[in-house]
Amino acid sequence: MASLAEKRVVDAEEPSVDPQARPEELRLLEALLFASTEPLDQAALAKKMPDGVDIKVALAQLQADYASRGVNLVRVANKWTFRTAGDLAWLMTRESTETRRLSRAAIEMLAIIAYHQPVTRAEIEDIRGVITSKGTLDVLLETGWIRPRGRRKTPGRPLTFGTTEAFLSQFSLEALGDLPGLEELKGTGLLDSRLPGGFSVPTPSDDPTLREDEDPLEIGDLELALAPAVEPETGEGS
Amino acid sequence: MASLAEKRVVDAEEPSVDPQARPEELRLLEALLFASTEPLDQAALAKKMPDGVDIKVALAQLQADYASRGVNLVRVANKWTFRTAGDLAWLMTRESTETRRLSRAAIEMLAIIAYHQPVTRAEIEDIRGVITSKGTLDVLLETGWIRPRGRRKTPGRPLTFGTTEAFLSQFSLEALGDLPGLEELKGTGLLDSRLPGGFSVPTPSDDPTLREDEDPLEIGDLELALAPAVEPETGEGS
Amino acid sequence: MSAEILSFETGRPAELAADDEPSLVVDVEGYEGPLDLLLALARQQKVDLHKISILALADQYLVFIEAARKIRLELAADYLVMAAWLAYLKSRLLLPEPATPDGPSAEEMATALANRLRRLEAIREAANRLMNRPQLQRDIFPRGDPESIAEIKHPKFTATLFDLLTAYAAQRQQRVLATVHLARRTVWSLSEARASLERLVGMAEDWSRLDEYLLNYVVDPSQKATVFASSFAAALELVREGEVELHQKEAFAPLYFRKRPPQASDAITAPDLPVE
Repeated sequence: MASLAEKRVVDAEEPSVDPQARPEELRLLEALLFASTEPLDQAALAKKMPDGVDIKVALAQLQADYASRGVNLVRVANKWTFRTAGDLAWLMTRESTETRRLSRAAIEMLAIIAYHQPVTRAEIEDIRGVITSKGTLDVLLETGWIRPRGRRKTPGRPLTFGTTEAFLSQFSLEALGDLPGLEELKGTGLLDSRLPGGFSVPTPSDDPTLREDEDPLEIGDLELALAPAVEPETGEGS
Repeated sequence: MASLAEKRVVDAEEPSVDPQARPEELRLLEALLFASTEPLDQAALAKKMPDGVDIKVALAQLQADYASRGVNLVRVANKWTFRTAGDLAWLMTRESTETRRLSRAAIEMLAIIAYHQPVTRAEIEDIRGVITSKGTLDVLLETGWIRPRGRRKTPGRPLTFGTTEAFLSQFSLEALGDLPGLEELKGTGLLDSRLPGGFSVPTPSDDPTLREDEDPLEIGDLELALAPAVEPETGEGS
Repeated sequence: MSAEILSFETGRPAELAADDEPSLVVDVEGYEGPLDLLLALARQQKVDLHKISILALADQYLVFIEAARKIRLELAADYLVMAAWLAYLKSRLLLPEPATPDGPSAEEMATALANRLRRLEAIREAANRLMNRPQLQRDIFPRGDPESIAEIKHPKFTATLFDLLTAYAAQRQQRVLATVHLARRTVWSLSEARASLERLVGMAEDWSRLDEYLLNYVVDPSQKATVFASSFAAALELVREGEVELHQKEAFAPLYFRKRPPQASDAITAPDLPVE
């Protein structure tokens, strides 16, 4: 292994080399096209070839050589270059996970969806007393912890949101009913015990059965709402 | 990965394809290695392969496939990459790239660091019998081929130097053991400790694990020693 | 061994001293220190470094240094140190070894020097071979136009149940506490007060207490202030218009009022005060 390049030279000198070896110009073309920082045109390649080489024939042969390989010789704007085979484009991705903390707004919204589901965006805003940005909702959808579950039978037919199974597993809840209720929240000190009498915390339920005031989602609703969270592996499919 | 299997089936069904077609994993390896800016290690490649592929066998076959071509599959620093064939150097004169010309002193120093690492500046000077100018060390650090790796546990705690992966890549070395003439040098005992000057390191090693007589670098050491900007061209082969 | 060295040594210094060896005399600058110079001189012995005569080498070096000094070349100190050391080594090599040697023997010193030279030569050879290897971007090239690898980042969100509950409780609570039902402030306007007073004045022929009247009138104690203020202001207005008379015994004492009698102008001086 001392020297790969030396090895190569030695190999070439050995008599064992196939007399039917590929024409040298194919090696030259290969090397030139591989190392070039940009596609090369025929004239530029021809200049580097030994005399008497039919560059067209050589390029055609090289193209055929690589046709079935993972790398193809392609012609772009009349210039030649090696490119990853089209069907392998999916390989040219690198995946990484980055840990992201949810913003406070997103956590608040998530909490309201969890307790008040099925709930529309307008209802969430009403509870929070703040307009929610579209971005916050998108981030929440990206987490996979919430999902649009239907449409409210009111003017405008707004989407209703609920939590998913991923939500339960993220927060280690066996069921949504395990979310603490009013008395428990008071007991842990999270809620002030002197809250006015009318104050209540709903008993949350993520029962997927639509409520009476809900219509089912329509085709396209899911796509719309879940657009950002497409997994690449499933995306490259074919 | 489902798509891969599908592809293969489709390919196999096409009448034009040689029934003795190359295994798909060779196409994948080709594509990955052609596209990458950096040499890739076996683990990184294996991650992208379908299950059940013997990556070693596949790489060996790919290397054989390309051995006689103008582009070879080589292993540097234990990673795989395509490089133009060594015997085509004459063809590859590239006007834009000006080869770095190292001074004689810098070349000697580089060799001493390579063969004697980890080694301190004083030890280098002992071998060369002359004080090295700071400039020479700076030039070498700028190449990105050497790096300070620790501090010798001796009075004054001098920095110890070793070579980098970029060094292996630059000289097409799979590992430090492939340094030319290393065996002979070891045979002469000239790398041995019995020599005046007190070399305690019979075999060079770029293993980043510190030796017993080395302390780790401190915060600031690297900055200090590596302050000069590393030129991308001399680096990893970008 | 020393005999061999001596025999080998003969003739070499003279040869070196000759002026027709320009490379030796002038080119001190070309050497990278005394060891480099010694190695160059050693090569002139045209023998393997294993068989080099250190004695001859010492002579060569000393001759070189002498020659350099004759033409007044500035020599770095380490060249002179080496010269001194070699002169010492030479004398040690020529003299018989003392019976009880302290420190290394002359032979050992010579061997050590030879080894240093061998080591320098070996590393130079290695450097040569290293630099002659096919080098990246000089002889062999990586892909010139690597294809970009698309980075797909999968976000992994973090949030705890505690975060969730805290957020929920905090915002529900905050909403409740923040919802201040701003009850419409019931203010008794001046005109309201005046209208009421005017109606009242018709009834009160005799002195009446304003605050008594107010207390009767006001149901909600929180309205007391506004009713009081507005009525007082309205009463003053009615006094100014001559409709009503006001009387107060002292500061903060109860205020009395009555409808102004027809000939009230003379009564002002001696009003018949109401009985407490």
